[in-house]
Formats: sequence, C-alpha cells, structure tokens
Amino acid sequence: MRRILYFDNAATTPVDPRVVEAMVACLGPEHDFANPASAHALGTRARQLVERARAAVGARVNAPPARIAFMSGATEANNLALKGALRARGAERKHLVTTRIEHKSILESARTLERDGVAVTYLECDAQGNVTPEQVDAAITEATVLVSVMHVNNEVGVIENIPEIARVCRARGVLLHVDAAQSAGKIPLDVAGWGIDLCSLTAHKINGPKGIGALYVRSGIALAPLVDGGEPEIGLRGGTLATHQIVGMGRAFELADPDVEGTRLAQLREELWLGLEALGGVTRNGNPKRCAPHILSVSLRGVDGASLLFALPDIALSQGSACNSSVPEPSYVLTALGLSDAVAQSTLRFGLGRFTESADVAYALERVGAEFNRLRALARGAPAWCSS
Amino acid sequence: MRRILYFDNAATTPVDPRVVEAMVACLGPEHDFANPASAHALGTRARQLVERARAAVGARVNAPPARIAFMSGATEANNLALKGALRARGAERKHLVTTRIEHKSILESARTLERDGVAVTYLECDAQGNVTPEQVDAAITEATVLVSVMHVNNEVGVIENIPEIARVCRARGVLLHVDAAQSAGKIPLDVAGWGIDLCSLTAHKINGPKGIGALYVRSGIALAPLVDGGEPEIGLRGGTLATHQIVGMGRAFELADPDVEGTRLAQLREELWLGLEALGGVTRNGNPKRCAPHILSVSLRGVDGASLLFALPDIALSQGSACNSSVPEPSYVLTALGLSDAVAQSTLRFGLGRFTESADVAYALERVGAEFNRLRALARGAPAWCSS
Amino acid sequence: MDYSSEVAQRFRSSQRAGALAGETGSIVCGEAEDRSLNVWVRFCVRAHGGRLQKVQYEVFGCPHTIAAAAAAAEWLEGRDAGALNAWDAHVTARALEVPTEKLGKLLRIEDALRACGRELKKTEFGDGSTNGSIVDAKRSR
Amino acid sequence: MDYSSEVAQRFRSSQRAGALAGETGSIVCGEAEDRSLNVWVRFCVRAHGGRLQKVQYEVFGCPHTIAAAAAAAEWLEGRDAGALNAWDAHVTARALEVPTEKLGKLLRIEDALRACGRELKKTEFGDGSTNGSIVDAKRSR
Ligand SMILES: Cc1ncc(COP(=O)(O)O)c(C=O)c1O
Ligand SMILES: Cc1ncc(COP(=O)(O)O)c(C=O)c1O
Repeated sequence: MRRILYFDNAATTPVDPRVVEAMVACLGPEHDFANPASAHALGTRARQLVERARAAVGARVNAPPARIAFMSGATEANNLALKGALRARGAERKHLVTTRIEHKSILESARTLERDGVAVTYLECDAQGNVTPEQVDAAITEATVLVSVMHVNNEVGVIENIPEIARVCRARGVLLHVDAAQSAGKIPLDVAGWGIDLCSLTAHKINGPKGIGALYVRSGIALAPLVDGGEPEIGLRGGTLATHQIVGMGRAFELADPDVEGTRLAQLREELWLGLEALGGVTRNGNPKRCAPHILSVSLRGVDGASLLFALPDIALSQGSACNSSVPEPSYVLTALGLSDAVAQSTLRFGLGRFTESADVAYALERVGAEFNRLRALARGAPAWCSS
Repeated sequence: MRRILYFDNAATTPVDPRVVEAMVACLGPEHDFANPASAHALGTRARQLVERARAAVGARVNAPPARIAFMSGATEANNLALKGALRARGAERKHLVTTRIEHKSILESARTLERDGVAVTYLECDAQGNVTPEQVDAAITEATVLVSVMHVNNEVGVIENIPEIARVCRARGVLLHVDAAQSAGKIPLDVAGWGIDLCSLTAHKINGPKGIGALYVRSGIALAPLVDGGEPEIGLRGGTLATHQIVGMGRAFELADPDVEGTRLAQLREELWLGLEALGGVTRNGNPKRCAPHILSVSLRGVDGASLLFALPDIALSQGSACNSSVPEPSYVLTALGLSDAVAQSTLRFGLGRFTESADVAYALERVGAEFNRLRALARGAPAWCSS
Repeated sequence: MDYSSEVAQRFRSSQRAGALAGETGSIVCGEAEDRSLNVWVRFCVRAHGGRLQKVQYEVFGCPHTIAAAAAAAEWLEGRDAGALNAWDAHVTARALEVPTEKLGKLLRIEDALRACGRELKKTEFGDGSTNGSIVDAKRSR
Repeated sequence: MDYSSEVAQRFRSSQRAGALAGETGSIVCGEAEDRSLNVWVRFCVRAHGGRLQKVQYEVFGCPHTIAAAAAAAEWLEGRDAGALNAWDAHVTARALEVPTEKLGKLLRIEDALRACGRELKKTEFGDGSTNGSIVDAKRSR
C-alpha cells in the first residue's frame, strides 16, 4: 500500500514501539504470558506486571491505583459508570445529567437507562461546545444520582470545565463521572485533586493498544457490575486479566506527556489551522481557547466532506467520529454546536499524534488546499445553503 | 527467573509466535493499526483484517461468521448470553437451566439474574462430571428461556454431551447456550450442525491473546446488550474493535487443530496419567472416556494440594481454576463430583498445551512423584479422612 | 464507504467540469437540488441542430453524485437533445455501483437534465435561437 | 499465596520430620486435627530428666502448617518439658509471616503440643518410666 499520512489520531493511534515491546514481552512461550490469577510463580510475575501498570495509570491521572479497574476500553467503562451507578440504587426515582455531545457509549447507555425508567437531562452546549458549571447546577434535582460530562470532546476537541463541574457536584452531593478517553495523557487531569468520582480511561488514544481501558471508582462508591466472574477487578469486573494489554496501557500512560508532547501538538495544530484559515471559507469548530492539543475540527464550506475525503486518499482523515456507515448522518455533536447539516457535512477532523511532524502538516495543507479548491470550483454556482 | 515448566494450559496458554507476529503487524506506526470503523483506506484495511479473522473463527467451529460478535473474552460472552437472553424477554416468569459445574462467570451471572427474579435450576452432575440430556429435558419448564451447559469443564476436562442436549433444547423450544471456552479448537465443535443458539469463545486457551473472545448468536435471537456504543458488533456490543486482538484470535483459531494436536495432547495426557497412577494413591477426576485432551485432574491422596504445589516451584500447576486467594476453598466443581473436601484439596490440574513435550511429562512425573512421596511420608500416620 | 474504480476515475476527471461560459451558440442550463440529501447539481448544454455539442456540469455533493454527473455529461455529449430526457439514474447507479440508499441523489441529476431538456425545447428545439444567453431552469425539493 | 523464605526453608527441611520410631527411652505423642481446616498434626517426643531430647513431627496440611510444625519441633528440642505448654502459635505465625486467616491451623499445633505435654506429665514427669511404649493423646475438633 502506498504511504498514507495518518491524521486520524482522535479515532485511534499507532502503538508506540516501546509499548509494543512491553506487550510482546507478555505473549510468547518464553515470556510473561501467565494468568495473573494463577497462584504459581509465573502467575505472581504476571500479577506484579499488572500492578505495576495499574500504578502507572494511576500516577498519570492522579488516581489511587487500588481504585482502578481494568476492562475492555472506555466504552465499557462508560457503560459501567452510568448503568452501574444508576442500577446500584433502589427502585426510587432516579435522574442522570449528561450532555448532548457525549460519546455514543454514554448517550446509548443513557437511552438504555431511560428505557428502564431513569430520567435523563441532556445539557445543551454553547456554540463553542462548552457546558457551564451553572448549567450542571441548575439541572441537578433531588433525584439526581450522577452527572456525566466528558473531559475532551472527541469530535471538536473542546475541553469541558471539569474542576468547576466537580465542585458543583460535590456541593450538591451527586456523583460525577468523567469520560477522559480523549484527555488522559493529553492534557492535565487530576482525578483526586478535582474530586472526580468515576473516570473512564482508554489506552488506544495515547499510543497504547486498543481493547483495554479502565474505570476509576472512588473508594466507597457502589456500582452494579456489568460483567460478573471470579476474582473481579476491584470487586467489579470479572474475566481473565489480559496481561499484555494492561502492561501496554501502563507503558502508554507512562510515556504520555501532556506537557512536552501536548505543547508540541498544540503548536502543530495551530500551524495547521493558520494554513487552513488562509484558504478562505474555512471555519474552526469548538472553543479555540479550550481545545485539546491533538484535535482540530474545521468546516471547509461549500464542499461535501465525503468528497473531500475521497479526493484525499493519501491522507487518513475523518469527518468526525470513526464510523463507516454508508450514508453519513450529520454529526450530532456538530449539530449541537449549531452547524447546519451542510456545514456539518463539510467538516473534517484532523487528529494529530506522536508521529505527526511539521512536514506532515505542510503536506496536508498543500493537498487539502488543492482538493478543496478544485471541489469548490466545481460547486461555485451552488446556492448559499451549501456553505452556510 | 529459573526455567519453570508450564503445566497450566487450562488457565491460559502462551501465545503462539505465529499469532504474535500477526498481532504485531497490527500495532506500530508502520502497521495496520487503524480503527476498523474508520472510513479511510487504513480503516478499510483494518476492517478487512477483522473480517478475515471473523471468518477464521467461524470456520473453526462451523458457525456463520456474520453472527459472531467479538468482545473481551468468554467471561463477557457468558454474561451477555445469560443476561442478554433473559433480559430480552418481558416481565413474565422466566427460568434458566444450568449446571453446578459451570465457570464462575456463568454461575455469578445466574446469581445476578436470580436477584432480578429469574428462577434458576442448577443441574447436578454425576460422579464423573456429566449431566445427561434427560436431566436437561426434565428441568425445562414452560418458563424456561435458556439452557446453558459448558462443552468442556475447565477443572476436570469432562466433555458434556452437547449434541444431545441441543436436540432436547430444540425439541422443547428453548435456547441453548454453550460455554466453549475450553473446547473450541481443542475438540470438534459444530455450532451450526448441532444447532447451538449461543456459543462463547475465547482466544487465550488456544495460544491466542488474552482479552479477546466472541459470542456466536444464531440469527434471529434477540439479546439485550450489556455494552452499548456506536457501530456495535452484530448490533450487540459497542466499542472500538481491537484489531490486533481480533487478528490474533483469528490466527489462533486458524492454527488450532483438534485432530492432530488433540491426538498428540491426549497421548501425552495418558502418559502422564499412567505415570501418576503408578505412584499409588492417585485417582483421576472426571469421565476418562469423555475428556478433553489438554486437561488431567488427579487427586494425590493424603497430601494437601497447596503443599504439593509449594514443593514444586519448578512446575506451574494449579489446584483447579486460576485463583490466587489466600485461603483456598475446596473447588465447587470437585465437590459437585462428590469429592470430600480433603480429596478436593489434594487435587492438581495438569493443563497440557502446544508447547508441552513428552520430556516435560517425564520430568513432571519424576518431580511430582518425589514430592508426593515425601509429603505423604510426612503424613503417614494421618487419619483416614485426610485421604478419602 | 467503498467506491468503485470507475467512480474514482470520473470523480477525478476535470473534463466537462465547471460552468459553461464564454461560449457562443445556444446555451441552456438546468439545475436541481435536495438539501436533505446535501446535493445540488447544474448542467449547461450548447446545442446545435438538435445535437448536444457540449455538456458541462457543476455539482455539490458526495463522490457518487459527482461521478454520476460527470458520467451523465460524457454520455450526453454528441447525442441528440432527446437524450436529456432519456438519461436514466438507475442505469448509471448500476454502472457505478452506487448503493441503493444513494439513488435519491442521482435522481436529482435526472431532474436537472430534464429541466435542461425543457429549456432547450422552449428555445425552438435547440436550434440556437437564444444566441448565447443562458437560460436556467431549476427544480428543487 | 506468598510464602516467606523461612517458610520455604522449613517446609523443605527433613530434619525431625516423620514418626519417632525405633527409639529407646520414654516416647510420648500428642496429636490434633481440624477437618474443616484440612489439618492434622502429631508430635512425638523423647524426654529424659525433664528435657526434650528429641522431637519429631508428622503433619498433613498446607505449607504454613508444615513449616510451623517444623519450627515448633526445632524450638522444642533441647528445652525442658514445660516448653510443650509454652510454645505459642501467635509468635510462630508472626515469625513465619503466616496470614491471620491461617492462624487457626497453627493453633492445632499448639493443641498437639499441649496434648503431648499432658501425656508426658502422666509418665512421671518425663522420667522414662513408660520404657519405650508410645503413649498417644489426641485432641480433635
Ligand atoms: C470521548 C470518547 N469516549 C469513549 C470512547 C470509547 O473508547 P474505547 O474505544 O476505548 O471503547 C472514545 C473513543 O472511541 C472517545 O473518543
Ligand atoms: C469454561 C470457561 N469459561 C469461561 C472462561 C472465561 O474466559 P475468559 O478468560 O476469556 O474471560 C474460562 C477461562 O477463564 C473457562 O475455562
């Protein structure tokens, strides 16, 4: 296959070779492949590796390792946080507060809970993608069990004000869950310091493996498990621990560096934005002042995003969240930000990552510029709705 | 670490180097690391790899690939099968039939359902570990939704009569779930031919990676999902597909060979059994005529299994299922077979695998024999209950 | 989304793409759009003696729509004016392996071509009497 | 289950392990068991002039129990007979880093030693009067 420039690091990231190395050391017959639940020496060794990884994950986000349960990813963690917290309560009236721009795993878990009789409030965000602590405060009722707000939105990169939202939740005596799939390791995240009760993490957005994530559960919080089994993780999640996956996640969290890498990516992102802005007809989505370093969402007005992507087979990009359905719906996140269907569908998400370099940004700018110009020339006579 | 002989292949297996190779090819920046849900060419490539793996898994167990949903392992598959099938029904009286010797993930899912009001019948097995189709038939009531019986028991290796049990379930119009975690790839398993409705699979028992498994769901069966999310696997399970894990599972299922490898392992197992039997005071658990090739459960009467294991640090063995709790309970499986607590606790499970050789069996026999003799000499004057 | 290689090739083609401007002879145009499908398309043709001498397209939409518009223009050029009514979205959909759920978009191309055909009829059966002025017919839903 | 290196060493030791047979002099034994804890233990001692000249143990149980029995035998040998009552399971549990949930097993060792002590008392304070016959005291729960 011809070399394809990867600009889809918000969908997933390549695994860092150092992480691969750590994983491979837990696989083969001569390696640390044993079941961490086994009583023999090889099991003990695997268990130590798992605990070391747990410590590394906790250290990166300032969460006590003993309260971190490994599971299959942030999707499962999100499901467990919402369903687990709500189902752990009795049959009384129950209320959940979340936002319209959460990941599908949150929104669909909320729908499932709604079908079970839970009342759900979906907070609207402003045109820049932010929800305010005041909105959260106003939405909380006596029946509210849990507030769930994402830290960084996966489509536009906007950073929500978690420290203040956490303060509101503590003051009102409700639990706060934070989906940190797109933020952990990318920007500062202080689980204990901010007083987050439940926090979803995943490895594959920060150059770790897909299929492994974790839920932090503050001590004393009861959750109804989703997956029962023997020897469950912090009493919550059964199943054989996947040593290599956990070790990979631990190594990825160790290697992630919100300071140095975050600064580098934010610079590349601005380079990219300045170049795109110069094309004219390009607008930026999400609050540019509160934006994760690795995500740039732009609307290239007057062209259909699917066509632009098709014109750029040499660049791996996406229109929003990873989704290969044959008839793309306009993104509910972009719609929630107030974009028209046409503009939402002219939107591309650039995901920058550890292996993105300045030369890649330059190449992308040249290619995107050329194709954007060709396609908008083709639609020069189009009515206004096509670009507004 | 000193070389330790691995005889715990029923707990987990080392990953075959050919599987490792296939996995590594899906990890690094120059590899097929993309998100299979991404619309771009790299996503398409990952999607193709996933579909190829799905076909390989289906082919090994004769199940239509389009009905195989990948998830985090057989634990999750077992949970989804039981909870999903029972919760998909309305509020009417509901009944589940299973056995006393299932894996914890089944028994604890059943407990959870019991707490939700589902009636559960736990079938007793005979002294050899078998439940009969007649028992299943007799247990089914008008309220029965699902029968769940494991194919191969993980502690004693006994093979249940799934073809006949499936016939009963079809005749009675109830669903059959089979936990095939210990059988798929080890002994013949014909999901479509036998008419199994739901079948749990895992990769790590057949030299694939831990943390990946699948649930086969016959077309037309409604399950309530456990893990919601966008683009769910066969409409059932959300979350980013872990390409490397799925590819690893596919490769492991491709490489598994119940015929050739099964025959080889069964021979080694008999070698081991004959040697142990010759020590005297050793009894075999589970039906020796219906026994998976990779598991040999033996009671070394008159010694405590924990002491025997401790005396054998050079051999990785277990007393039963992987479980490192500090006070070992006598195994519920062995108790169900009628073993006394003392005999249950004198039991060791030998798990043979792809990398086990005849010389390993000879070494194990020598070492186990020596330590067994030393320890039973130490307890020569002990009362009868210690060995009966 | 998978696209056939023919879609790829037509999508990339610049032949007949863009407005038909600075031309002498009778030029008529027809357009159609569907906001809900995110499609807009316009064809302009120069006809002489009942034959479509030149056909150009403008288009806003997905790759299938763009490729189908290009395919339509190519197919029409050189044919007689009746072809504007004969072009069949279904045939092109099959040729380009367009998924059925996208057929609605291609039907807008049919609409634009039919509109073009009506305009042409008005201009004395496409015999050049409008002398270079662009006549535009629009059909929207 | 983690075991300390001292447990490992005592567990492996064959010194003082096994029945005390073919000995001259006064031999008394004491045993104890707990089926629910999967433990049986027996100590046999040869005493002379109120001193425990030789102490042997037999044991069925887990590594901690075996190691503790070995430790008890070593500790007792050479001491005077009163030591059979003085041996303290808690002290050994601490020394061997035995988890508290296993203390019950070690208490059976105490029981066996106390039984031994009682037997010894019966035989004229351990002065050899039983002449080689084995006296057995058993305490079971
Ligand atoms: C914000 C957000 N939450 C949750 C997830 C789900 O994480 P995972 O892929 O680990 O299931 C993702 C990405 O897929 C995400 O971007
Ligand atoms: C019979 C049986 N079922 C289910 C499981 C669980 O599988 P997994 O480890 O993939 O969760 C195991 C092994 O752990 C097993 O032996």
